[in-house]
Amino acid sequence: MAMVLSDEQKILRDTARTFLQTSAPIDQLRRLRDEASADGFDRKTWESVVEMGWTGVLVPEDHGGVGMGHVAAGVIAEEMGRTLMASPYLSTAVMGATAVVGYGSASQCNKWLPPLAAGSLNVAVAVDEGRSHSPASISTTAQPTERGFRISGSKFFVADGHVADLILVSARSAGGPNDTNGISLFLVPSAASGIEIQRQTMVDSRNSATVRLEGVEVDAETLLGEAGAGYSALEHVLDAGRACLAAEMSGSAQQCLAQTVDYITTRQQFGQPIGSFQALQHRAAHLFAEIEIGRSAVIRALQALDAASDDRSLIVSVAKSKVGWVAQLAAQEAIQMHGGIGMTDELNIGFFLKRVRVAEALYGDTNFHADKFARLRNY
Amino acid sequence: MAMVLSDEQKILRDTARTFLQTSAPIDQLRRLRDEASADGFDRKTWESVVEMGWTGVLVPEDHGGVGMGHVAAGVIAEEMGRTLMASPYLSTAVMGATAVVGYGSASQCNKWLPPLAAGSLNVAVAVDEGRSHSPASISTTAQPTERGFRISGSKFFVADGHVADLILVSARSAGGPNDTNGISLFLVPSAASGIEIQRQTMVDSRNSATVRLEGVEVDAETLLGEAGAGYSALEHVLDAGRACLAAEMSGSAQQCLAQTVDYITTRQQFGQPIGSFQALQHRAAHLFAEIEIGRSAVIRALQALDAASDDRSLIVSVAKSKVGWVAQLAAQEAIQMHGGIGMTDELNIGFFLKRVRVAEALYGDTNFHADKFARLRNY
Amino acid sequence: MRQPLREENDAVWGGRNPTFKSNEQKVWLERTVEKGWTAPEWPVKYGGGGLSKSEGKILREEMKALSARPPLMSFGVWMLGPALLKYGTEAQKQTHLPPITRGEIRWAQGYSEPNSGSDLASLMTRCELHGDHYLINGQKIWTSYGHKADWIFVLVRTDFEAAKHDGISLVLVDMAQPGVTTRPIKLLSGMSHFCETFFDDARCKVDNVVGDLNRGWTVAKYLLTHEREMIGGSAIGRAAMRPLSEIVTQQVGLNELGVLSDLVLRTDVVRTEIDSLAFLWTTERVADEAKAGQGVGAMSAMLKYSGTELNKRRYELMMYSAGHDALTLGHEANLARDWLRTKGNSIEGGTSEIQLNIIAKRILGLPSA
Amino acid sequence: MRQPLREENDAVWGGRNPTFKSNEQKVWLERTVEKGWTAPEWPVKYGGGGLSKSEGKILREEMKALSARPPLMSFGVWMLGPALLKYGTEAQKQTHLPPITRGEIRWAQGYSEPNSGSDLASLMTRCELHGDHYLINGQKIWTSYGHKADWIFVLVRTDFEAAKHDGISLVLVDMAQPGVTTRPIKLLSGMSHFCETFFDDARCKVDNVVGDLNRGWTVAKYLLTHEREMIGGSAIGRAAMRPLSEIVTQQVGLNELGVLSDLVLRTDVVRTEIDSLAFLWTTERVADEAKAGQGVGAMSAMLKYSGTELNKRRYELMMYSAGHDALTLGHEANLARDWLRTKGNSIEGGTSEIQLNIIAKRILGLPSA
Repeated sequence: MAMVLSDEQKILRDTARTFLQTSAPIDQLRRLRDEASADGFDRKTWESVVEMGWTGVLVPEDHGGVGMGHVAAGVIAEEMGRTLMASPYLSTAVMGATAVVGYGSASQCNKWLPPLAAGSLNVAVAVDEGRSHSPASISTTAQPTERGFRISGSKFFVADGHVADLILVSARSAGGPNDTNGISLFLVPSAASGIEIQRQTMVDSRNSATVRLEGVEVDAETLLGEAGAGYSALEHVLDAGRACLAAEMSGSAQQCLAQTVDYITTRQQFGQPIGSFQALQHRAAHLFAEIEIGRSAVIRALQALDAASDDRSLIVSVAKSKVGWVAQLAAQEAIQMHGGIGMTDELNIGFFLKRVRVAEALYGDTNFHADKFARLRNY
Repeated sequence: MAMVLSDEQKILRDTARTFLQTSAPIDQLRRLRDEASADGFDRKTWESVVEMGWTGVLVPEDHGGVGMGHVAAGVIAEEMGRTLMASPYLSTAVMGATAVVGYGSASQCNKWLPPLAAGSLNVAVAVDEGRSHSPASISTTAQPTERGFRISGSKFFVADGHVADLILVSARSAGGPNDTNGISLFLVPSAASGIEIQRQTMVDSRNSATVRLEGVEVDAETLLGEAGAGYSALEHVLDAGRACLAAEMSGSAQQCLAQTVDYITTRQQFGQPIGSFQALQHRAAHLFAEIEIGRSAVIRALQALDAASDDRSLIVSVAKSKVGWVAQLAAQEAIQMHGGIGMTDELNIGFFLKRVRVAEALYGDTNFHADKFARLRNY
Repeated sequence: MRQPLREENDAVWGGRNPTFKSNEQKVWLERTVEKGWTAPEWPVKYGGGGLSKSEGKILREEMKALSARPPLMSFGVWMLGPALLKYGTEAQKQTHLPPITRGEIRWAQGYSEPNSGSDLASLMTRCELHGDHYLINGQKIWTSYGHKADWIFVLVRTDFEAAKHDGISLVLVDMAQPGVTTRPIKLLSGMSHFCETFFDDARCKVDNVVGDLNRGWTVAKYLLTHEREMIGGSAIGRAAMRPLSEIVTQQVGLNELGVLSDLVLRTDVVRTEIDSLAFLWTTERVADEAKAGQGVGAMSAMLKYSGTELNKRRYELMMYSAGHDALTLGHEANLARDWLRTKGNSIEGGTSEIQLNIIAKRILGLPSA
Repeated sequence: MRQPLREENDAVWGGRNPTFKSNEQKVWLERTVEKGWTAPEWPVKYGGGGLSKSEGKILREEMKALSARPPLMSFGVWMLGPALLKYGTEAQKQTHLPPITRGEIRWAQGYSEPNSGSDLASLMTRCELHGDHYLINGQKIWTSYGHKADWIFVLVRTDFEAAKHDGISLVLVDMAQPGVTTRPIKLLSGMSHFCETFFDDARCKVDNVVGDLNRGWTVAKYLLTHEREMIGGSAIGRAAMRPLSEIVTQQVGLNELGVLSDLVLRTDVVRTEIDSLAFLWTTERVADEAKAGQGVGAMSAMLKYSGTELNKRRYELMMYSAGHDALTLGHEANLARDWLRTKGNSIEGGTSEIQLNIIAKRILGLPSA
């Protein structure tokens, strides 16, 4: 597949860029932070996003979506990364949709996809239980009951968990602590009895939540896919999230470089623009090269998701690891090249540094994916 | 201990520098290479080295040496690194002397140290048997016999083995393939029956040899220290070698930087010296900082050897790992900053790149020592 | 007081309105002031301890061995004092040094301006004679703890016709006057100890010029060397802290073979530990060489550069090892806040780029463009 | 011919005195020449295959799928041809292109001079009219395979009064004349395919100037883009080679947990593999964008920079994994020789520094000093 955007995708990109820079510039995130917004995102902007169909980007048309695929979903994420728009897009439109579309029964699809595409259903993915990402290391249990399952356990770092209507929960119905077998996935309404959701504001001013499930009784209909065989579905959902996070970070990295180039072109020291100093030029040029290399990994990963490629996991790990590293370099270089002003909260770059750090950690940091890559290649 | 040279050590350094730059400049190594010298070093220069007492630098005065210690031994090695003088100094005066002085019986000291200090006895250390350094992974065996031991096995990458009169051989008298227990050390005359020594010219134009021992019968007097308990002595000998290799590489790195600074100060492009371009300035300055940091590790390691510090191994691993890395950076940056001429054999920098590569690999490369450091710190 | 400082907030800074978190802090300061040990190597007549460099080193080592806290944090001791001792008049020394050693006057540094960051000498704050005193007008930025300081040493322009470096003077200004106002700057860590400081017809007596008028650049550079050494000194403190591997191992754990479970992180940790140890030894070596009268003057630039870059690496790895926990706002260890703060290390006190310029030009002798 | 090339020595370069290592090589060349596939996208009338860009890409992919060797290595095809097609006269195209496609004339590149390396436009080789022809005097350096070439395209100065970039022309010179001599330069790998080339009243007909007289700099830059693409292309070849981890795993082995025994090396290998894959995809993306008429022209500088730096890393890690073996001269795999050779990758064809300059100025638009 050619690694260029289709005409349709290019239109989407241009629309998204214009919309986000106008309606959700980075000052929106600053305002949400300073006002300690209860939602953590702007409902009005989100309504416009829904109207444009972005929540249905991965939902087939016969379920009310636009079914444009992962490359398109990544295009949106990349543009969101440029202005750091806060929203439940990743959890809902990318991961939630991938889960239901890919593994939902006909009745689950009918039940969940139309409201998801219509923006009336927010989804959150509850997977991690420890200090760092490790999707097979779970001790949340799902015990069979007469009408379905009883789920108990605690999930941390659940992005957008506090605004979710539906929570995708991974739980162990069999096997030991690190077994990939024995993991089941459930679509649990957040209003279910026994669920306690505690919001946590993150360093990037976005939200995540601790989700505690104490003997939550769910019926059999909540089970996504087959009992005990949910791990590969979970990996698929995570890979969709990882690829779009990489796309988002790629957008952030590009924005950091662009702002830095602007700044060093105008900032004068020693009687000339500091961007004329060769040391800064070479570092900016190196960063450009790294960003371009990262961009290729992102588009390849999104294409691998669309093509359901056998190499999907390996390619996604390349993208998440590489771009996670590149985006941090971009934010750090941006701060350093801005000098004194780079240290301040007033400059927007700090928001990028913080968001990139969280996005990099989410669903596996750059080391996690490097290690995963090596294991996939048997070393 | 203050990390500065004593007056005596400073005089030694100045003497060594003058002598080596006059009598053993890097062109000597080039000549030895181009003439495919049988010895691989210049006998005449070596005689002067002996006269100056350098072979006795670690040998106590009552055995004919000057007993100046490891810091002094390192000062000599560092200066040798500046001109890449080829000689059996490291094997004989540093490692051979450390072995006999530290672990030899009275009769072994009386027998071997005076000729060693007098330059009439060359020693080589035969330890490695595989692709990379791993002193406990040996399968050379030492079986007890009536009059002593019978040694069989093959040793590779034995520096200066082809000109050695006496070979320090590590052999297993008990234990499994990776046990540190059960290793014994022997001082085996290279003329002993059953020894086959095959010279190998290395990429740095220095020498190493393959030493094969087939049922070599040695008497009990050849055993250094206690049977089966030689590993810690071996590590001590290796650490002395590693610290002096780090000193040598530090000298090479400093020389690479100095030559590069000279070159970029004079070479004109775009109407100005290329050393005025900030990108090169910053890289040269960064290299300077790294070299200085490496120098501190070297002197600390040499002092730890003199002080028989408990932390010796850890400190030596810091020095070997750090300087191994820094010296490679120095050689690579030197080539790159020299541009076209940097690619040629005509420029001396190529000799540094090659020697540093071999010195870095000898007795554990930078990864080996990083790993060893981590294990010493229990992670 | 035999516990390392945990936060800057815990430290004693003195001043006209000093704050002590405990009575022990107050007593500890009083006792050290009596012995002159807040400035051990200054002459006794100016409130110092009168110790030689060697004696001073022994004192520092003993203090360190006891894990004793520094009794007083002071830009007066670290930066202004050395400059006054070298360039000040006898009257200036007698007036300003003793209050510094007693922690009675807290000093701030007025160097950078919004348009004069790395290019410090392009500063434009005006200082003009007006009868028997000077009037100062302009703005300084990155004034550390400017809102808490009593006096400020300020680089000002006193000759507007002269070449860039030749019309600069260093003047001492009392901040307790209506012409001086400060405004804290919020950093990306959310904290703020840096200020903007505004001078609006601020007054300064003519005998408060340090060194010759219009020759302040020399004094300024000397003072900057001490600033770099101070930052280098805190780098030593950091390097001597708990080994990184201990922190990481506790967070991440070991695998079945007894090595860190995150194998990729392990490589970065070991390389950083090796670099940190070798850097720590370098700070010691440079100090020993300085004591022995050897070494290169501009080495403080190398220590500032390498020390701050290393500290950033250390915090990056601590963030990796803490994982999600550290990313939550209000996480008790405040690791994220400290991590964000490190991003300024390589900017404040002269950027890494400026340090590299100094090494390239003053140590390596590379030509100017 | 369905085996990858193992060494440059195995390749077919053509020329007046061609060498073939086997009859298969000769037949393979003849067959591809018949189809015009030595230059698939050139017009049929000049000996090319007349394929469109898309068809050319399909052909390359099919060849790759078959593991087919390139029938002909040729600076004529890669560099001079594109420049002639764009800037040459009809007569020049008819004269020079067909022999290139048939592998009958081997071309060399005469660009750099001893004092004009990165600052190429400062070149001083003189080209002066002498009756109906030019006389060329001067010296070129880094002429790849200059000692084996038949003709050379040379950058010369034809106007000594004009500004630096305005007096340069590109001329085509037959090397089979007494005025042209070459001398190989020994590289630090011990090999030598670079030459010095000397012009001593070498003759060149007036119709062998490519493009307008004194406007050669434009042609030269166009040609350099193709050189960078060629180097980028070989980077693709390398990236598509055997995965680094396979080589390293074979040498170093796995531990009890099934991961590479050298844990520190493992981190470097995995990072290099990740970068290599992402870089490989970047070469594909840039090609796809170019085909789609998108993308940035100067991207070849980015590919040249990143590709060569990556190749150096790859060989460093191969050296680590081979350990002592590779350090022995005459080691059969010749790894050390190839490793040493890579040190030139980031110098030849425009240094990494020059590529970074190009990116900074032409892509990022950063200002000149």
